[in-house]
Amino acid sequence: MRFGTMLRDVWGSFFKKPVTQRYPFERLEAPDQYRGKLVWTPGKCNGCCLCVKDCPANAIELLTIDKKNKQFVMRYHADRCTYCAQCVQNCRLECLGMAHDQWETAGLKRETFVVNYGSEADIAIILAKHSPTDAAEPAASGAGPSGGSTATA
Amino acid sequence: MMSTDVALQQAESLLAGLGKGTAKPEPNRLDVVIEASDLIAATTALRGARWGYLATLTGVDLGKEANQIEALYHLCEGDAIVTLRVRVPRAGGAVPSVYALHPNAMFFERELMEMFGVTVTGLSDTSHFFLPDGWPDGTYPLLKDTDVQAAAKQVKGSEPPEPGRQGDRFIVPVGPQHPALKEPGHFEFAVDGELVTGATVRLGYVHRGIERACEQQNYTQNLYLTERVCGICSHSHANAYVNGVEKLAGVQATPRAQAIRQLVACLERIHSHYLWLGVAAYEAGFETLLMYSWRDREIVMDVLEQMTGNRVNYSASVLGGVKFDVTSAHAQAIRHGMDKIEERTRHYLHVVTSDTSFLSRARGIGVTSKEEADAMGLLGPTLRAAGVTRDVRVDAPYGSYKQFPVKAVVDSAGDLAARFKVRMEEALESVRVIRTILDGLPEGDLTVKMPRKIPAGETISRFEAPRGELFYYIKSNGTDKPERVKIRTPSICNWIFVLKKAVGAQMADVPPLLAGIDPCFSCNDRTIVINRPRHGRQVLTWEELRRQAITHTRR
Amino acid sequence: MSVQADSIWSEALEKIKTWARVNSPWILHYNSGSCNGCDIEIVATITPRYDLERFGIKLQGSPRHADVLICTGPVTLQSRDRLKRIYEQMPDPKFVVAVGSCATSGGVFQGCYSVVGHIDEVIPVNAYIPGCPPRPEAIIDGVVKLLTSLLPAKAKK
Amino acid sequence: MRALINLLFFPGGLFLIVLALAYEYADRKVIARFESRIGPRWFQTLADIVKLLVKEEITPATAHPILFGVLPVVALSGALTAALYVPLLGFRPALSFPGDLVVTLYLLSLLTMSIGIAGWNSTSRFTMMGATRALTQLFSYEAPFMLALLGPAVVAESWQISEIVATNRGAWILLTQPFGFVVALIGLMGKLEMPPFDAPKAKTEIVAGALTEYSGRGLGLFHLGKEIELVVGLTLIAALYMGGIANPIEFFGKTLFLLMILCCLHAVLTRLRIDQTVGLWWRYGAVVVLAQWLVLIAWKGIVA
Repeated sequence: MRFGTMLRDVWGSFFKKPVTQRYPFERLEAPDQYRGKLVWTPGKCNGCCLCVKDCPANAIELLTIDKKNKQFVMRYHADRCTYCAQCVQNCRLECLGMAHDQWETAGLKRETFVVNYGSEADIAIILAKHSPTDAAEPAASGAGPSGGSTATA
Repeated sequence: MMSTDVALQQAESLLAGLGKGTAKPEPNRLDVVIEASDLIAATTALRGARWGYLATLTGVDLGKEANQIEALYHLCEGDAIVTLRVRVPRAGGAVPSVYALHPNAMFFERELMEMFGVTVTGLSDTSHFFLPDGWPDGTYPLLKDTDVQAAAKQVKGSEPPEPGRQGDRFIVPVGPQHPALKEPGHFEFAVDGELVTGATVRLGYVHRGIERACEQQNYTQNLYLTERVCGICSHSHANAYVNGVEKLAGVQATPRAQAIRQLVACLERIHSHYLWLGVAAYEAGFETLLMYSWRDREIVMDVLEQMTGNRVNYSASVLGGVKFDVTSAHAQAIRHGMDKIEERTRHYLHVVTSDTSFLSRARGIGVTSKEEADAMGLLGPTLRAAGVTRDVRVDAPYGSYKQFPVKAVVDSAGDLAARFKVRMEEALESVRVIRTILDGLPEGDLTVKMPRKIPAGETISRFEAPRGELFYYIKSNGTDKPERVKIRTPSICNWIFVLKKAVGAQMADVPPLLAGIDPCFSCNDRTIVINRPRHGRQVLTWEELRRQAITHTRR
Repeated sequence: MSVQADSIWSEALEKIKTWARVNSPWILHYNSGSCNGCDIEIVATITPRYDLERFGIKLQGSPRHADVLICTGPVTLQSRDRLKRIYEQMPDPKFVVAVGSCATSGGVFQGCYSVVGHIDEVIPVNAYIPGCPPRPEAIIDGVVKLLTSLLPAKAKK
Repeated sequence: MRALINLLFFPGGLFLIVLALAYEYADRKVIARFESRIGPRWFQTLADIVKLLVKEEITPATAHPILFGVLPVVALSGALTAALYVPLLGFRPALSFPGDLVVTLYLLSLLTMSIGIAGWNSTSRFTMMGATRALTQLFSYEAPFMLALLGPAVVAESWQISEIVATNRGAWILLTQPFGFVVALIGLMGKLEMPPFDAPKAKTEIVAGALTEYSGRGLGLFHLGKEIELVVGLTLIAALYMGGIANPIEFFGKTLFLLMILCCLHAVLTRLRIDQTVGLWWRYGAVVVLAQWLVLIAWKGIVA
């Protein structure tokens, strides 16, 4: 039965530099396999929607402008996404990836989390088609648990 | 431990007269169809011969045409599983309660009642188990045809009862928000001065309706839903689910994938035990140990983040394999981390077993004997700290546990100090197994082609999570959506033990006692009302309680 | 003259008040149904490697002592009223930070029957930190963003 | 006029509050460094107090409103007046009369008494248990702590602090009465409810003990009272047991050394249950001090 077994630890770290990472002032890189924000490169996508079908949180919507010459806009809800990378695993054409350096995604308003990927022209068309209010919370087409995410009032 | 076939034959002989028909769907499983009236006789026969423990009770809705609900009583002994199948009509079916034989049956029966509408006769408490207080009566969420969203809309505010002074009992609420609880659960301790005379718990604060959601999503989406049943043992839930679905689809993951899964499972056990060491010491008031054990836990978290891409929900497994590969750089980082962890774990083992001030708060708290622990159906390190060697990785090795065997860690003291010791030794054992896996990592690719539609069938998948045995029952119907997914988590069986030991303890010892079983509320979101020991309602007379308290403090 | 003097005095007082509130935000943690992945990351921010005490942040037990409510989980029906009750017990000025995808949008549990969805359906939320779970640094980044948003407009860096 | 300055500025109000904040900062910083953390910034304790003072104050419906508001003020004034009799910074104490040692001790326990009543007054479950624990702990450490502090007074044959300090100039009572010193130090930890004696405000059992219902101004004043009590306690033990305090450097040296010992015990020990603390005090604390007193009186009888 010893007294104060943590004494050596406690005195040791009193004289050593603390292990604290001074985060906002010195920023350590996340490992390169870290699953941060989803990034979509429109180049090779053929609109198969396999990623949308298997997303557990219906965070991705592929809005097709015209299927023949592969014009798509992907609307990505960063706040619904659970960063599990199942879509990256499903996509055989490797046009989805997870950015390992984008993880400081905190925001003060919910609207800032909806991101539209695609060429400017396509995005303009999509935003014009959907009225701005609808753009924030459209009913997702993915196979959500109750056939469509709960469209918030 | 007798071999599986011997156990199954013994069970078959015990149930000879009662069963209407037996079947062996898998080499280690025996199904016996029995009448509701013979249920008590069957369980008494098995319990009399001390055959195994009641793992769980699963309800399955056989649909509108069959107009029947099937209640499956799963009993496990080592690798052998006996399932007693009882069919009851869909409306107004009744099943006798086996609570007297298996104390933990009480939770499963109340769940059956609440989710399927099967009345269980002889059950003393029938208040809501999972569901929120205001849930409309008569709607049973797990029946196929119930419109759950409409029922959810009807749930109005559940104004919590003001726990005033009930008679002479002074109620101390440890509410859903309390610094001792990292997760919401509502406890009410009837306190007399510092002595706890009664304890009730209402847990359903984390009930999200996962089993119902599993039936509406395809198998791939369910993988990530089951992984988020509990954040600390996420890999265990995902793996138990994946093992079950792969068994149903008749697909075998490649040896390298299975070895990587076991590697991540062992890393998760270390991080979970270090997390628990800090939180349990903090409950007892030893903040320095929290700071130091969580500082050292960061080593394992960095290794996991570097290898899998996320610190907590690794999403390592995919149906049919693993997502990432363990490169030599990862292996090097793991070995370096494990050396540091081993050295620190030995130090914490020394602190936990010899520090006078710590032991004054840990020794002799919630003492339980081997028979009492076994009778109450305890699971995991809490059970092994009482002397019963029951570990699914040893009894029924799955995946790559055959190539990289694990030794079960057992202690006999049965009190809180023993639980600290068992968990630290399990962390050391995990470090040893990780090194053997890294040395013998088999070559081969990572994933195997997996059909999207799983052929019809049902299976049971057991997995040893850091807190105890995890029990998954999955039934498929040939489509890409499962028919039924039953999740039974280890913490639920340990609740009855905590509340039984809380009665008569000091109020200051209750938080460490709660933390002692490493409860994972989100794992079980169950609730029980138990302020009387197992054999019926026992009102402790004041004299009895005083004697119990004096003997308790004199030790 | 006095009117002008008063405004200087009240402005100076206002500056001191904001300085004090920004530099000593005491937090209260409530898990309204989360899988406790985010909760262990919140506790990790208090342990030596991330150490929120260097921002003056202390984890408090009672809502009476707290300024910032850090809330996780998709608000199950059972904990909806307790969340509202805790929010009302906190003295003004109070802020709410929603940590994790479940708190921000319901995450994987969208559409489950006993889940309300996201926290701002129950109480007003000031900052959202998506992630499943967000890294401890991401939580610190969210709290820092909330605190800098409280600084008077011109002094914001 | 000089008394007003004494009261408001120098050894009294303003200077003492700054000193108390500095000592609380030193306490939290040392504890953080023991846990290899960076710990708070230098102006942290000031920011805490100012924030608490400007925060909205909620009075529970079931509590007696006037009593609820007055108790923090009583606590703070108890601690402030106790500081007038203590040789802060090595200078002569502001007020001094024969028998002021006993008065200082009772003024310090006035603070614990008001916390107990505050806990009883705000009728929530946790504050009720916190109050009973605070008062039980008060009755357990008060007697041994008092006896331990009266040891040097017997050696100097006077009950007046300035008198004791003068006669014991340079004589380290610490060496001749080691048990008295240890009991006094641990008694101070009990009075300040520092771990391992923080059962009355055990966070994981009864939320914040007696102060659970207090927010804003009330909480701030209680905090301030506790910190001033820390400073007064440290100076008292340093003055009586460690050969008096001649100048500010000696004052800071000795008190910070004592603070280091307290923090070391705080970091290494687990919180004791309330029955264990009471048991510890009455089984060991009181017996040791009484034994030392017998030796002292016998020695006084023979030699003097």
